Amino acid sequence: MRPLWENLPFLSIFLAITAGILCAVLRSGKAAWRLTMLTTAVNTLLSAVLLGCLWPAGLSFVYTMGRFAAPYGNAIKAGPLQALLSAVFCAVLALALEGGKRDLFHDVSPARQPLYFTMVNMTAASLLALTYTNDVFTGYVFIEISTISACALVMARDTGPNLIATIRYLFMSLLGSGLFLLGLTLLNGVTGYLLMPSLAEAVAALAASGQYRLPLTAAVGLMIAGLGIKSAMFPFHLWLPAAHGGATTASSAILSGLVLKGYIVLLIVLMVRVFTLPLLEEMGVTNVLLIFGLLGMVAGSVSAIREHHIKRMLACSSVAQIGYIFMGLGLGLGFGTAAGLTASCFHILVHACCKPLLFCCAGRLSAVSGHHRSLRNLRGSAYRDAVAGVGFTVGALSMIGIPLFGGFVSKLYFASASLSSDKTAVVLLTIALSTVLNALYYVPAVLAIWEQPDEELRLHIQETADPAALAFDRSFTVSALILTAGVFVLGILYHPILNVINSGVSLL
Amino acid sequence: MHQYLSLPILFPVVMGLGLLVVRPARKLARSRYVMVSVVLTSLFALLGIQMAYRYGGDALVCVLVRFSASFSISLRIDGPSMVYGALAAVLWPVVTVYSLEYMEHEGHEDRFFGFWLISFGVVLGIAFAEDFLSLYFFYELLTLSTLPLVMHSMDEKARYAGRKYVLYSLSGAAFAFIGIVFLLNFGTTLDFTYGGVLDPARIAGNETTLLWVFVCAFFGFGVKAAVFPFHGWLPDASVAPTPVSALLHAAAVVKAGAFAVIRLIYYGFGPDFLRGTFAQTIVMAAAAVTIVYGSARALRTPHLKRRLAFSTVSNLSYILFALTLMSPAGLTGALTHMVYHAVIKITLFCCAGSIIVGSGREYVYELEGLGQRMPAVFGCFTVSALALIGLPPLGGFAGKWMIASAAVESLNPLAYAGIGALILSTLLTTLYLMTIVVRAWFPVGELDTAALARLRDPGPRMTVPLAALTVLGTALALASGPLIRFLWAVAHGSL
Amino acid sequence: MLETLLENRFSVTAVLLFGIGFLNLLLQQNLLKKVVGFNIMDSAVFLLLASLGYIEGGAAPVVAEGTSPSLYINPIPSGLVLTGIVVSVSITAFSLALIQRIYRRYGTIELDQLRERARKEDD
Amino acid sequence: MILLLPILLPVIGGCFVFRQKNEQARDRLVLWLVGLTAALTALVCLLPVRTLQLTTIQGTMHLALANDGLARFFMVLFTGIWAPVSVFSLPYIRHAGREGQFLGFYTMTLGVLMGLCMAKNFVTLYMFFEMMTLLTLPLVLHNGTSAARRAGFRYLGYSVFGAGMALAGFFFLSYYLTTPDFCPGGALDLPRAALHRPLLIFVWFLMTVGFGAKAGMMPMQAWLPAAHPVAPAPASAVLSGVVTKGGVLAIIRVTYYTFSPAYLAGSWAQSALLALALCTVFTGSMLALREKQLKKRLAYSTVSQISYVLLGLLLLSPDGVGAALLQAVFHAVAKDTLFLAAGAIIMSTNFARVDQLRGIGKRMPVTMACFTAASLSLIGIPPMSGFVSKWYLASAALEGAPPWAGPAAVSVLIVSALLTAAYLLPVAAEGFFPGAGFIAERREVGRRMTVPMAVFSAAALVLGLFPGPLLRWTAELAARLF
Repeated sequence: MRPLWENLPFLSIFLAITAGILCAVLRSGKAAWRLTMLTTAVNTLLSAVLLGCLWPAGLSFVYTMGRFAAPYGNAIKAGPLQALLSAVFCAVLALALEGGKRDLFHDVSPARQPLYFTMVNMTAASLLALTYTNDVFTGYVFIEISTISACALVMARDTGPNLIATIRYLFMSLLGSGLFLLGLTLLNGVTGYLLMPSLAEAVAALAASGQYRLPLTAAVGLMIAGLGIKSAMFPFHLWLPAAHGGATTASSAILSGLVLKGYIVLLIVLMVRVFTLPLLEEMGVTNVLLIFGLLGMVAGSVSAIREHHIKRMLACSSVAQIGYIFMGLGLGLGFGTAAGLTASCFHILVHACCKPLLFCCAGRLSAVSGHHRSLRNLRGSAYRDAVAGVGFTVGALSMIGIPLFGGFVSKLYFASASLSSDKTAVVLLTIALSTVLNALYYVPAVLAIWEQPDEELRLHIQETADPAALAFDRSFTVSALILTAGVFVLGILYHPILNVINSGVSLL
Repeated sequence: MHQYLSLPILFPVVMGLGLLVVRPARKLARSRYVMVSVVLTSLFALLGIQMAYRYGGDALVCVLVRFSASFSISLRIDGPSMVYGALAAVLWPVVTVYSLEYMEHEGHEDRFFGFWLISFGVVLGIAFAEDFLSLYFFYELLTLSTLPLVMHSMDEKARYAGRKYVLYSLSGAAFAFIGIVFLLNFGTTLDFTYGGVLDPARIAGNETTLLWVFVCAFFGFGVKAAVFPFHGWLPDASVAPTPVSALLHAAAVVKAGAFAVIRLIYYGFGPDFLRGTFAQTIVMAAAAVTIVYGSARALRTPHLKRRLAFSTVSNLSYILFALTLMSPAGLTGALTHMVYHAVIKITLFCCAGSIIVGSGREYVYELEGLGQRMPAVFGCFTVSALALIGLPPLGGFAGKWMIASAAVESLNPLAYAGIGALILSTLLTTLYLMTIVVRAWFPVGELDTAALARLRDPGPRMTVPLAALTVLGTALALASGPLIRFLWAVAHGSL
Repeated sequence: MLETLLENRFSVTAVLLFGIGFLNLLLQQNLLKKVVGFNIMDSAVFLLLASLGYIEGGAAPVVAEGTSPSLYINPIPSGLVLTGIVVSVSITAFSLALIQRIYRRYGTIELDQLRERARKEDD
Repeated sequence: MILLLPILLPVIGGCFVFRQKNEQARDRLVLWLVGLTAALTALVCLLPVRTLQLTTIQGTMHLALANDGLARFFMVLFTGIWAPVSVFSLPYIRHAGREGQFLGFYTMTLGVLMGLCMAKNFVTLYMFFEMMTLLTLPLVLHNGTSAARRAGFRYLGYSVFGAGMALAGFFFLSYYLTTPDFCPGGALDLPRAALHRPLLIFVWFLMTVGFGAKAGMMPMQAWLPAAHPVAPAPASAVLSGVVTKGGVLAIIRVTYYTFSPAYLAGSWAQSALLALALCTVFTGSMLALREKQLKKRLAYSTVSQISYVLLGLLLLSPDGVGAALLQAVFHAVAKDTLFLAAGAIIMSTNFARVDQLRGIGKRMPVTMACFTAASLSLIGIPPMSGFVSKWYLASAALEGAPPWAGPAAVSVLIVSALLTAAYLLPVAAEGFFPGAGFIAERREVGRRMTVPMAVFSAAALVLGLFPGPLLRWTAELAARLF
C-alpha cells in the first residue's frame, strides 16, 4: 500500500481545475474570488504538506494515472523541488490576487469577474501540472491551457491596447507551442515514447549509438526554442512588456511572477530528466542558453531604462531577470556541480516573490495617484501609501541585489556558480553590468516615488485621485507585508531553502 | 559581552528611526535627543575600541545575522577598525553640535538628523565589519542611508546630485562584488586576515584573472574614494548641506571607500600577491593621475565648496596612492593621511559652511575682505589651509612625509613619479587655498563696506566646534610621534 | 535520393507544410491569416504524428481474439493527434473570438495598423 | 629653551603690533621688539652650541634648533640688516598706509628668519622656509593693487614650488642619511649612497635649483623683478637683502651639511649649476641695464649679485664658501642701501623711473651720497667692500674645480662688473651733475630715514677697509665644512 500523500499532487491539480469550472458557473465575482482564494490556500497547504513529507526523507515518487503502466499512460513525478515550487507558486498566486484585489474589481467588469477567476484557476492548474508532470505530452497540453488562460488574464482589463497586446502574445505563444509540439513529435518519432523516464533511456541510447543525431538535435532545439519563446527568452521577449504592462495588477503579477516560471520549470525538468546536461553541453545547447541569457539580462534592463510607464518598466525588468535564470541554466553542469541550476531555481523563487510585490505596490501607487502610470505623475505617491512605498523600495533593492534581500543571494550564487565554469569572466562582468543597469532604472523610480512633489502637481493629483482609492487598502497591505517578509526570508534564511533545492535537483 | 559590538551599530540606527517616526515638536527636545544619541554612540564605540585594544579583537566578536555556517554579518575590531572607528566616533559629535546650529536655515531637521544617526551606525558598521560580506553589506547600506542627506534640499540640483551619487556608488559596489565573490571562492577564509586570505593552492594558474579582478574591485571601491575617472559624483554632491559635505564627503563616506580598499589590498588579496604586478601599476597610475587632476580642477573652480570637494578628490588619492605601494610603510602613510585629512578637511568645510551661513557668499571671488569681519572663521580656515598644504609641524606634512618615504622605499619608478605628483599637488594646493586666504585678509579694489559691515562671525555654537576641530587637528599634529607609532603598529598587523 | 524522399514522403510533406504555416504565422499582418497559418502548422504536425504511428499492414489496435499483437499500429500517436486537434480547435476558437473583438473596436485586423492605434491610445 | 626666545618674541610680539592702534606706541613697540630680538640673538650667539628639540614628527624625525656656527653668522647678518631697516620703515610706511599690518608681519618675519638660521635638520628648515614665504607674502601684497596680488602669487608659487622640489629631493635623500640632522661635512651614509650616486646627484641638482628659486637663480628668478617694485621699499630691501639669503642658507645647509662637498665635487650637476649661476649673473646684469624703472633695475641686479654667492658656493671649495659668505654680507649691506635710497626718493618725489632722476642729487644729497657709495661697493671698486668679496670669488674660482669654471667665472665677473657700473653710475652721475640750468629745491627726507642709509653705506666702506675679522670668521666657518 503506497502512502496516502502520493495523491496530493494530483489532488491539487484536480482541485484547481474543479474550482475553475465552478467559478465559471458562479454568478458573483466576490464568491468566485472567495472560492479561488480558498482553493489556492488549500493547494498551498497540500504542497507544503507534501514538501514536509518528501524533504526530510529526501525522496521522490512517480504517480501513474489510470491503469496504463509505463512506457504508456500518463504519470506525475514529485520531489522536494516540485513540492517547494508549487507551494510557493500557489502562495504567491493567492497573495497576488489579494494584493491586486481592489484594482481587479475596479478593472474587470462584474459580468466577467467569475470567468476571470476561472482563468486564474486554470493558470494555477497548468502551473501545477507543468511542475509535476512526468509526461511530455501532458506538458504540451498544459502549455496550451496556460497560454489560453494567460491571454485571458491579460485581456481581462478590457482596453484596446490590451487586446492588441493579447493577440500578439497569443500568436507568439502559438509559435512557441507549435515549435514545442513539432520537437515533441520528432522526439517521439525517433524514440517512440512520451514518458520522461523511457524517453531518457531512449535518448541516452541514441546519444550513445550516435544514430538519428540530426532529428534528436532538431527535437531538442525546437522544444527549447518553443519554451524559450513562451518564457520570453531574449530574442523573443518583445511581446512581454505590452502584455504584462497593460494587464490589471493581479494579472501582471501572476503572469510575470508565475506563468513564465511554469515553462521554465518544465524546461529544467526536460533538461535534467530527459536530455541530461552532459548531452546538452555536448550539443552546445547550454552555450546558446547562456548567451541568450546574458543578452537578455542586458537588453531587458536597457529597454527598462527607456520606459517611463512604471508597470511596463517592471515587465522589462522581468525580461532581464528571466535572462538571469537562463544564464544559470546555461552554466549547465559546471564541472559536475549543477550550481547554475540551483541558482536558477533559487532565482525563480526570488523573482516569483519580488515581481508580484513590485507589481502590487506599483498598482497601489498608481491607484493613489489617480491611476497615473508614468513615473513623473507618481512623485511622492509613497507618502500617500507608505506600505506600498516601502514594499516597492524593498523589491527594487532586492532586484538591484543589496545584501539581506533575496536578490543578493541569487546574485551571489550565480556568481559563484560561474566560477566553476569556463565562462567566468563574461558572466561576472555581465552580472556587474546588469546590476548597474538595474540601479539605473530602479533607483530613479524609487527616488521618484519618495520625492516631495511640487505644489501644483500635488494638487492636480489630489483632485484627480478618487477618495475611494486613497482610502486604506487592507488586503493590499496584508499581501504586501507578507511578500516583503518573503523577500527578507529569502535573503536571510536562504540556507535551508537552498538545501531543499539541492536535494530536489538531485532527485529530479 | 559577546553582543556588545552590536550596540554602537544598532543603537544609533534605532534612535534615528525613532526620530523619523516621532518627529519631536520642540527644537530643544530634538537637539537633546540627537546630541545624547550621538554622544552615547561615540562612547559605546570608543569603549569597544578601548576594550579591543586592551583584550584583543577576539574578546568581542559579535554576529549580527547568521546566514549559514560560513556566511554571516559579524563584527570584530582590529587595527584599521580602531583607526577608522575612532575617527568617526570622535568627529561625529563635534560636527553634530555644529550642524544642530547650521541645519536651522535648511529645514526638515527631523529627516536630516534621523538619517544622520542611521549613517553614523552604518559607518561604525563598516569600521567594525569582520569579513567582506559584512563590509559589503554596510557599504551598500551607507550609500542608501546617506542618500537622503545628499538630496536634503530636494531641489533640481540636489536630486541630480543624489541620483548621480547613488548610481556611482551602487555601480562601484557591483564591480567590487566581483572581487568579493572571487575572494570567497579563492580564499581560505572570509574573515579579514592581515596579509591576505588567498589560498596559494587554489590560485595557482589563475593569477592573471585574479589580478584583473583586483583592478575591477579596486575601481569599484575607488568610486566612493573618488578615484579618477569615477570622481564625478563628489563635486556635485557638495550641494548637500555643509555638515554632510564636511562629515560624509570629507571623512566618513569617502574614507569608507579608502578603508574598503585597505581591506581589499592588505586583508583580501594581500600585498605580496599584488606587489610588482601590472595591476599595481594600473591602480597606482590612476591614483597619481587623480592627485594632480583633483588639485588642478580645484584651482580652476570658483565655487568654494566645490573647490574643497575637488581638493578632497586629490587628497583621497594621496591615500589610495600610498595604499597601492603595497607595503606596510605605505599603509602607515595612508592611515596617517586618512586621520589628518579627515580632521583638516572637516574644519575647512565647516568654515565654508559658516561663511555661507554668515554671509551667504559661496564663490571665492566674493570673499574679498571677509577676514576682517569674520576673524574666528577665517582664522580657523587659515590654520587648516596651512595644515592641508603641509606646513610642518601641522597635520598635512606628517601624512605627506610618510607617504613619500614609503614611496621612496618601494624603489618603484612609478612611485617616484607619484612623489612628483605629490609635490605638484602641494604647489596647486597652496595656490587654491592661499587665494582664498589672501582674498579674505588682503582685499583688493573697491569693497562694499556697507555690506561688509553687516557681517559677523556666526554664533558660538558654530565657532566653538570650529575652534575645537582646529585645536584637535593641531594637537594631533603635535602628538604625531606616538600617533604614528600606533599607526605603524596597526599597519604591521601587530594589532 | 528519390527513394529516400519517397520512403519518408510524409515527413517531407509535413516539414513543408509546417514551414508554410510557420511563415504565415510569423509574417502575415492580417490576424485571420495568422490563425490560418497556425492551423496549417498544426495539421502538418498531426500528419507527421499519424505517419509515424502507422505500420504497413498493421491492423487497428482493437483487441480481439486470436490476432497477433505485432500487427497493431501504434495507438499512441493517434491519441496524440486527437488531443492535438482538440487543443488547436480550442485555440483557434479563442483567437477568432479575440480577433472579432478587436475588429469591433478598431474596424481593422491588420496588425501594423493596430499597433499604431494602440500606441496612440496609450497613456 | 633660550634658543626659542629670538623666534617667539617677534612672532608673538607681532600679533600685538596688529592690535596696537596708537602710532607712537606701535612704533615704540616695534623698535623694542626688534632691539630685544637683536639682543637675544647676540646672547644666543655668545652661548655655547646647544640643541633644542621641539616635537617629534615621526621616528627620528624631529623639529629641532641649534645655534651652530653658520646659524650664528646668518643670525648676526639678518638682525644687523633688520634693525636699521625697521627704523627706516617706520616713517616710510606711514605714507603707504596700513602700518599695523605691515609692521606686524615685518616683525614676525624676523622671528621666522631666526628660526631658519637655527634649524637643526631639514624638516625644521623647510618649515621655517615656508613660513618665511607665507609671512613675507603680505609685505609684497601690501599696497593692495591687483598688480601686487599677481606679483604676490607669482612669488608664492615660485617659492613653494622651489621648496617643494627641495622637499621631494629630501624624501629620496632621507633614505640615504645616517642622521636627519645637519652636520658639517655631510650626513650621507656613504656606502649606501655610493650605490645610487646618479640618483642622488640628480636629487642635489633638484634641491639646489629648488632653493635657488628663492635666491633668484635661473631658471626660477622671474618672481624677483615682479615682487620688488610693487612692495614697499623696506619690504623690497629685506626681500632682496635677507630673504634671498634665506635661499642661500638653505643651499649651504643642503650642500655642505647634508650632502658632502667631496661626494658632489666634479659631478655633472656641479657644472650644470655653475653654468646656471654664471648665466644668471650675466643675464641679470643685462636685464638690469635695459630696465628703466629704478626698483626693478635694482631687483635685476639682485638676481645677478646673489648668483655671485651661489657661484662661490657651487665651487665646492673652502675659499669659494668663504668668498660666498663675504659676498652675501656685502651684497646685503649695499643692496639695502640702494633700495632704501630708492624708497626715500619715491617717498619724497614719487619718481620711480630712472630718467626722472636728473638732478636728484641736488634735492636729496645725503640719500644720493649713500646711493653712490653703495653703487661703488656693488660694482666692486676698492676700497668699497664689494671689491673684497669679488676678489676672493675670482681667486677661488680660478683654483677651484672644474677647470673651465675659473676663466669663465672671471670673465663673467668682469663683464658683469662693467654692466653694473653701466646701470648704476649714470643714475648717480645724472643725479649730481644734471648740467647747467637745473634748479631744484632741497627736499631731503627725515633723519630717521637718512641715518639707516648712512649706517649701511658706512658699513660698506668700513668692511671694505678692515675686512680682517670678517675674513677670519668666514674662513673658519668654511674650513669647518671640509
